[in-house]
Amino acid sequence: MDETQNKAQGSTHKIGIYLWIWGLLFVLSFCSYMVDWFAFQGLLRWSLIVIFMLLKAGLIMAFFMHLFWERYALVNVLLWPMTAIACFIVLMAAEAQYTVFTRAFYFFVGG
Amino acid sequence: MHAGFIFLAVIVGSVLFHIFTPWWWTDIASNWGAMDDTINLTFWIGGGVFILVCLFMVYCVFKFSYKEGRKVEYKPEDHKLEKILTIATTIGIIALLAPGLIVYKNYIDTPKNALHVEVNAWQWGWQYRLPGEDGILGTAQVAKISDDNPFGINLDDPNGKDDILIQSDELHLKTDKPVKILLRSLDVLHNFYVPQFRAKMDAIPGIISYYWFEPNKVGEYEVLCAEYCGVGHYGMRAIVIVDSEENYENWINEQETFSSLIAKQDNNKLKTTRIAKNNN
Amino acid sequence: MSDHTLDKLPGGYKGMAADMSSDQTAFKGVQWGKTMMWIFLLSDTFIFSCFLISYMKGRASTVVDWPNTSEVFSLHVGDVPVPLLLIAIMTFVLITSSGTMALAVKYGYERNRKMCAWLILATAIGGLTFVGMQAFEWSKLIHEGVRPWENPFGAKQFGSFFFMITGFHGTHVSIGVIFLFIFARKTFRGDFDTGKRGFFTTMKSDYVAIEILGLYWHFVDLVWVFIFAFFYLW
Amino acid sequence: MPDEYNQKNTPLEAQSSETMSGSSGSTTDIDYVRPAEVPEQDLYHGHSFITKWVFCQDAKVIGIQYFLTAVFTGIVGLILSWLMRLQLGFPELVPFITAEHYYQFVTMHGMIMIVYFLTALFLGGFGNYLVPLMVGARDMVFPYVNMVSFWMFFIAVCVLMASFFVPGGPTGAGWTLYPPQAILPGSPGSGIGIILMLVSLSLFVIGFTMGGLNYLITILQARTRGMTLMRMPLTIWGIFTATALAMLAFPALLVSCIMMTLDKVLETSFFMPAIIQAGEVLDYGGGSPVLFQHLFWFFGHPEVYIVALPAFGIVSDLISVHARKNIFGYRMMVWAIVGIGALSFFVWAHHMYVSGMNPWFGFFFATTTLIIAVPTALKVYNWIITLFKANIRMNTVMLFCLGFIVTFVNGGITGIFLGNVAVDIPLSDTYFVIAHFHMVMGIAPLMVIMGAVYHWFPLVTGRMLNERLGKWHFWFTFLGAYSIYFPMHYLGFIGVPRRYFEMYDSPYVTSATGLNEFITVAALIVGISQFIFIYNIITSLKMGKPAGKNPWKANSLEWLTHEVPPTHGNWGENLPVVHRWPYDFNVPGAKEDYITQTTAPSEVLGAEVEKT
Repeated sequence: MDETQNKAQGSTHKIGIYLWIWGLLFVLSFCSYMVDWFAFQGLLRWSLIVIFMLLKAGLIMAFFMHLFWERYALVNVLLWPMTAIACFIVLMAAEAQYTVFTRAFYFFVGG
Repeated sequence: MHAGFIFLAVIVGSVLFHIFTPWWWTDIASNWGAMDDTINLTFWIGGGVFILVCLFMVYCVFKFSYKEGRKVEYKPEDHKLEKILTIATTIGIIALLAPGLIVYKNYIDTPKNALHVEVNAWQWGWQYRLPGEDGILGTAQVAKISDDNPFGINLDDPNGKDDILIQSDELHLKTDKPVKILLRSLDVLHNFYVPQFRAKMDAIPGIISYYWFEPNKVGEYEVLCAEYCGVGHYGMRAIVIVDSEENYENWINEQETFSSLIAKQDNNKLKTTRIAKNNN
Repeated sequence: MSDHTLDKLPGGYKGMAADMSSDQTAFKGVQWGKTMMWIFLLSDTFIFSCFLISYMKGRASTVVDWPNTSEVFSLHVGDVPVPLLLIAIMTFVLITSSGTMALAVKYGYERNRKMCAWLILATAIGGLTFVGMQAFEWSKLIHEGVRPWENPFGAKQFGSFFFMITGFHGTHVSIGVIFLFIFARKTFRGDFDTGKRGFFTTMKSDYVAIEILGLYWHFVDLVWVFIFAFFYLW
Repeated sequence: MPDEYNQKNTPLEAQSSETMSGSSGSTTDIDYVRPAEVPEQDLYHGHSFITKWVFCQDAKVIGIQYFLTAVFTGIVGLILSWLMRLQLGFPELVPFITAEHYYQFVTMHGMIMIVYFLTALFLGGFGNYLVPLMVGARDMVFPYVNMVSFWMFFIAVCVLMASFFVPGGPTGAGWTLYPPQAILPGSPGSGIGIILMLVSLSLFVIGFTMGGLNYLITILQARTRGMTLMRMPLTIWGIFTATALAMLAFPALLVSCIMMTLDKVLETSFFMPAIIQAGEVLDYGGGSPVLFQHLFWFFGHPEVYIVALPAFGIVSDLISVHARKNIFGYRMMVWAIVGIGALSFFVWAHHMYVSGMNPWFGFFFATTTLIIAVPTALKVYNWIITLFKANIRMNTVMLFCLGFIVTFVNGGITGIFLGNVAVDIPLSDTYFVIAHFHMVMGIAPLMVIMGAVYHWFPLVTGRMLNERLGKWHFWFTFLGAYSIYFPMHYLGFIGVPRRYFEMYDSPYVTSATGLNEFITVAALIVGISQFIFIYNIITSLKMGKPAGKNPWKANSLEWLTHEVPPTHGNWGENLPVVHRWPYDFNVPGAKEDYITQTTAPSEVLGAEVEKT
């Protein structure tokens, strides 16, 4: 690849933004650790964990992996396939519920 | 040209084969006539499309075979035609899908009055468990299976005591009475399939699967395992006998319940200890 | 295509439509190697997703109790058990190394060879620390009797999924660490400035390679975020 | 050019939308194509025999290597199918076919044909050879990785073949490898055989990922000047989408292979619930066999389209070239390919209607499955409409295309039976399923492969295949294969279950004995007739009629190289510049019945080409 192409990528970003994101990631990690420390339970625990996780993942992808500055063509190609995963997750959650129901009912509870 | 004739012959041959085939459905012996109807519907619509598409193709072969200097149409797209075809196909697909879904809804909703029958499948054979007087099957676990407890019934479950155990591959069913088949596998995947009943479902170790049907023709039917389960798969057959009410009662009264099995075994143990004592 | 032109391209979805209907490249200004890494990571995301989905299915359908992770993974400081202490430290180490990697990429593009190389080395050491702590955690659990096939604290699947998922992630980290060390050496030597040809591929070295490695490293961190949330905190 | 991007679109549109009457500006203007974005590719030219033919980095040689290896495994698969058919048609005729062996043949035949033969042949073989040529690149973007990809595949094949010779033989768990039986002693080859199978599949996935990245990025980022996505031949669209599917579907296979290997080797319980086998409680507990099925089909269904989409693409090109007419509804064809590909990730559990999964899934998957039927049907319509008012050369290539249409429509329609959940219940796990998928993803893609070989053989070798032998080959293959699988549906209607070593004495099944014998004879004939093909290829290599440049008068770039067969680097000094789609056949006002993709608008001023 030639020089000009590197420079295209070479339009680098200010160091401040990396340090900010870095700091935020530490804070978020600390927060999610605190979720366990304070032993939150139930839906609250769930939603906090997932929110912090998605925020962290989003920050890493957007800034450390430069996805925020990439063109939409690349971003869309990378993110749309996740719908298949989302579908898989939802269906497997339903499947697990069904499995655990038949197990509990026919192996233990009955009636 | 001859190619067109051969393709035509293939299509005509397919239709003729269908008309004269001696190989067709076994006579249905359950309530799932609706499944046959959806198949027939799919068959006629699908078969029609197949014949039309192929005839059109053959027509093109006859009509437009290569000739130097033939005038050829240059029309990359025809939005109107494409739209018509899309809509027509979509309608056709909906017409096929909707009845299928309705039948399926029926298939997964077991009637309340269905008789529960647990089918136990293993490599390579079958046994059955029917609820006793209380109409409820006791809970059971694979890990609890032993010589004394061939179905792994939980001993502390009162529902299990009067369960009727059939340690043979012959199952009797009452005619015109819905049955819910509960499938339990002790080792690998199996499938309790009677072609005449149309319905089938896999037995999976670790969970209980089910399906239901209503046998409506007295007779003897062969059960085939329809999910590959190892070397003995092809030999994993059983018999279902659909009885009239009277015969069914006679049969079921002859069967052993779980509590009588336990009693018999206790008796046997007692005897063996006594013999052992006498011998000493 | 010069940076000048890239800036002038229409952005947003309009730009996407234009890019997709243009000739030559669909992702304007994205080098081949970088595209490859992105698509590879997409594929790898599916691998980890399948692992985590299996874990979800396995955990949610077992009727045996799942062990309480904050107890299983606690460390004793003095006599006080601190839940997930080691895991928390590992998380911080990995994020630290991700930050140094991001800076390394930045200095690489600025042709700051020394700074870039030191930051890559720092990243590598961070990764190595992570792998070391993971090895410690494994040996601790094994010592307590957890095995892939059994688990004294509850459901069998706990041990199986733990060793499989962290093992697969750890393999990714280890591969990353190896490449980080190689790249640190290459940067110190100035391969990316001189365009030295690769030993295997015979292709010219380029600073883009550091960004590509960076993508991989951030991805490893990204996966850890999910594992941390789903395996340890849930 | 200070602002190339904005200027780029205008001249292109001007050039193509207006029917080139010559009045719309000067010739230089209408021929304008944006300058190159990406510098010339740096290629490694091998000099020794080893770097030129063995560890070669030229995609064309790699493609041929893939092709030959895949054909070798295909022949193994063919022989296995003979042995199976012999047992089914004439039980006990061949004494060494025991039940164990029969199930091993079934398993290996399925796995070889689907993964190691069709996938490798379409993507590894045709993909490698055609992708750089058709998009106008000098080579794949990462030639070295591409080379490693082939050798990984080669090792995977070696491991697979090695399993025939280990104690206990290859796995006999059915190609779906469903646990628990795949790793329990009740199935043949449940010891080393299954482990080798899982290792081989994992290696295949790794190797394929390397190749797949190459195909995708070559198509996305290394097209030549003027080659927009919507000017790519449908072959490339098919290969592209199939590869994208593979990149996202193979992970699920890899994961299930890893987990099953652990279940086997370390006795973990991912897929293994509490099991009592031969009176003995095993050490497993709590796992879920259905999970494996979900993972497997999350891979398995896209896999069907990984095989089918390249076939769709290639057949579209073959039909268009040999019917001397543009493919009808090109854009719809592209969107259909992409749409089928995307939807294929949402339909997997239609393979599991009777698997005991959550019964409510049936509604979801029946609906998504039948939605796929719409774009698929549109593709069929477009193929036959392309034939309408065309000028059809009835040569071997076209015969194979027509054979494809017949078998594909037949198999596609039986697919609607099986996708519709209530209809599937009586038919699943019977011979109807066997007939369906052999018709739709066995015979139909094979027709395309053979047609494609007749089509591109002149490009690869510079010589034509023998047309007379080709026609014999076609009729034997097509009529034979059709008479195997068409009647087989009726076995399924009777209710004959699949994977039965013997049908003995079932009262209603014995009536099918005659049919089974007939099918076996037909299968043997079809198999043997493939040797006509092989003979044709071998003799034509030396004695075939020299093809010369572009013998079919096709438009796409692969025929427009400087040298035929193309050499390393594909193009001479300069890369080709593309001005139009590859389907400008019989354009009104043009002098000849085809306009190649590189023909500049100013050269065909009188032709009324449509905008592409």
